[in-house]
Amino acid sequence: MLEPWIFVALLLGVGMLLPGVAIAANWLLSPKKPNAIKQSTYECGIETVGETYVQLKGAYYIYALIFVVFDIEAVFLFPWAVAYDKLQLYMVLEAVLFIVILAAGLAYAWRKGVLEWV
Amino acid sequence: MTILQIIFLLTAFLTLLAALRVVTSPSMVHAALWLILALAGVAVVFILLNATFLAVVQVAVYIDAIAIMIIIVVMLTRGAVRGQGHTVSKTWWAAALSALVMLTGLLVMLLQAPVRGALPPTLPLDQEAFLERLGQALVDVNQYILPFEVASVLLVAAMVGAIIVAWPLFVRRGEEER
Amino acid sequence: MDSFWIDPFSFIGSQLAAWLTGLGLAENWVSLILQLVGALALGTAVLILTFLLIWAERKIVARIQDRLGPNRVGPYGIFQTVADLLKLVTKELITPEGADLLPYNLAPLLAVMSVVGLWAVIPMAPTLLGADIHVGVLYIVSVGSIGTLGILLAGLSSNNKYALLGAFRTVALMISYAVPMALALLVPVLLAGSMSMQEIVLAQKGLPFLLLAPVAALIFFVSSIAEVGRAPFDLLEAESEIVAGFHIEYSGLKFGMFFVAEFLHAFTISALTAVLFMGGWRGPWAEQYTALGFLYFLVKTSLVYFVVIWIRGSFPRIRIDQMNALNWKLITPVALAGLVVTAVAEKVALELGAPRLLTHLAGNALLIFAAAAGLGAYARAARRRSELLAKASKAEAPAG
Amino acid sequence: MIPLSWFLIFAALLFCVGLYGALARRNAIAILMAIELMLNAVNINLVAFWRYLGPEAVSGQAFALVVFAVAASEAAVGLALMISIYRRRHTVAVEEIDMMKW
Repeated sequence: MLEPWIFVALLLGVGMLLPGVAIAANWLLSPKKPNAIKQSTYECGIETVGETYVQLKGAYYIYALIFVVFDIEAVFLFPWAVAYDKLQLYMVLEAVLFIVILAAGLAYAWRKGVLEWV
Repeated sequence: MTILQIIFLLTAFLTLLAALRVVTSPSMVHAALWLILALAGVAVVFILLNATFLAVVQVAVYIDAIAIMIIIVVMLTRGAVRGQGHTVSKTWWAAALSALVMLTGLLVMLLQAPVRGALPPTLPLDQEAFLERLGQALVDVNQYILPFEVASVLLVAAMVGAIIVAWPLFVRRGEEER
Repeated sequence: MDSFWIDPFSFIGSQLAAWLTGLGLAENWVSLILQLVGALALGTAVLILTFLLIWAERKIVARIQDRLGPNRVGPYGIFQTVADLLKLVTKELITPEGADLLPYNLAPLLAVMSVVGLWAVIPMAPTLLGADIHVGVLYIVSVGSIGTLGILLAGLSSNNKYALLGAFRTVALMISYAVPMALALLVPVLLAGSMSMQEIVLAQKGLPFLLLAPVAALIFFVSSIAEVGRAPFDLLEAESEIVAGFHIEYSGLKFGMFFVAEFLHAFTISALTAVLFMGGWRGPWAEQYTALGFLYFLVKTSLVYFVVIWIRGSFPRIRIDQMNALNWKLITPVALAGLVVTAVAEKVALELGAPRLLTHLAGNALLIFAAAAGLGAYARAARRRSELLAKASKAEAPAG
Repeated sequence: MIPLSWFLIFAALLFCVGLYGALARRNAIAILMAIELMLNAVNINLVAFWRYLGPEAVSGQAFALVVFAVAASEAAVGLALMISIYRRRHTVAVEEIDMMKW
């Protein structure tokens, strides 16, 4: 039952391990001469001013929000799509209604001007 | 002790450790990163429970979507509580006490439950067929059609509400800056 | 037992299993070791493949731009990437001051892991498939997005403004384009009635989904190119705007790992397009001769990969607001409508007995027509607005 | 084979850790994170009962799916409120959000 998942876990582990080994080899082979200038923040030679965590614009939150909503929508629709062959017509139309309600949400965001990149 | 039990104990230990770091870490960014580890641990627990669909959903919804949204908001409100020294409120001991009382109550209840030592029955269906049934149940008028449609209304309501709450302020602020 | 030439993969597997059992190991240990060997082989193979991909891409882009491309190291410069790797390996690993060490070092590993992890569910031949999990498509959606997390970690932990800004731009665009991607992935699931990748390939007997749902295939292809961040969607590393984006503070192989992840991801989305919409290993006699199926898979994937490179060589980089508008105002609504069209068309074809291919094609044609009409109206409105603005500013100009 | 009680104890522990965080943290976003932990603990319980008591019924997984939707909506609206409060008052510490306190 869980056998394929063992392979998935192993492959994910290998996916971490191989780059880890490569970086370790790099660490062994490379020179290690740190100094203050080298390690300072890189901004094309200009002195860094102020703190790193600059104020970001709030629009990023809106994109994350819409993504979350549509992600959940997709998650709800995947079992429906798997069962598609066994569904009657009205069941398909219910899912269409589900999609239309979410599309209305997207249309609202569009009308509101949220989707403009400012 | 079987290999499954060892995997479960390891996962549970790591998840609880990460969860403790979530509620104690002074840095919000670190707390969010520990939250991701805890959520991944819960996904592994779902796999151990043979709920593989929910495990993948856990990663898709929580780690890819909600955690990223939380990190973005942490960055938007950065430094809000910094410099005041305390990550917990003055009455943290009361919180710890109520959590302990809750835990004791839950454990006492668990020990009296008749099913506590139950072992998993063999799965009656293969997972593919089960998923098909879940999909049918979600749109069947006699089963879960109401939660299914209400979920979409809820999501749209949350989206519209969040935009109304958060959006006008960005616009007004932009005008002020200009 | 199959002979080597018909099914090399099962042959090697069963030989190895027989040898391990001969050593006196218990059965579940044998299967565990086999899986470990398989995972190591697959992971190593795709990472080594990256060398070839980087060389191929440089060579093809050079030809498009009327250059020669790498031609010094080895025949046709094929070992150029190896030379580059050797150079990177001897570079100092610089950790910027104020960096958050754990996430800083974890980020490149996560980026590679999310791409290598995708290969667990890609069926490369009838018998060559890492793990036939029944939620394969959703697994692709979720694991593919972990790369976003790697980028976010890199940006947050580098202690650099440009890295932070680059990471947030990237994440905003990547999560935006993940929406139409997930919606387009629902279409093959719906047509095949299964989320298992192998089932989807099997369901494309005679009729690849590319013909049944061309719009969904196009949307999946475009949005995954954007997800990878290839040109023309490579704003995340727009040198002219944000220096280099999220990996500005990385050096040596830590930087190299982001590079590897990007190139491998481009090839992986080609493989996914080939599997989900072009029938994967399907072709004449593929079922009898597994090796032939693997060859079909490679040919189809390379074809799609060539198109990816071709697009990169041909299109200029688009602006970030255009990229954003393209997603939310065109691709996502069309993806939603495409899902509805496919769902209804399939049911109509099943219930009324209408010819399947024709119904789907008619639905898709209608969709394309509606999208084009909407696009035209949008363009006309935009032009009218800009003309009004120009008139207004001209009216003001003489006074000043 | 793992007995049911292990999962239940694990879920109880996770829930109580989340409860402590939700009650004790000052930062409202940290409280939201703690609530996510609690919702996860609930989901573990739902799925564990599904697996051990009725694996042929879909209700456990269907409920868990609805919990996902609710968790996402809760996080979305909660975080929007945090952003709004931060813009107005430059704080997300819960004790300082006391305009409505009499």
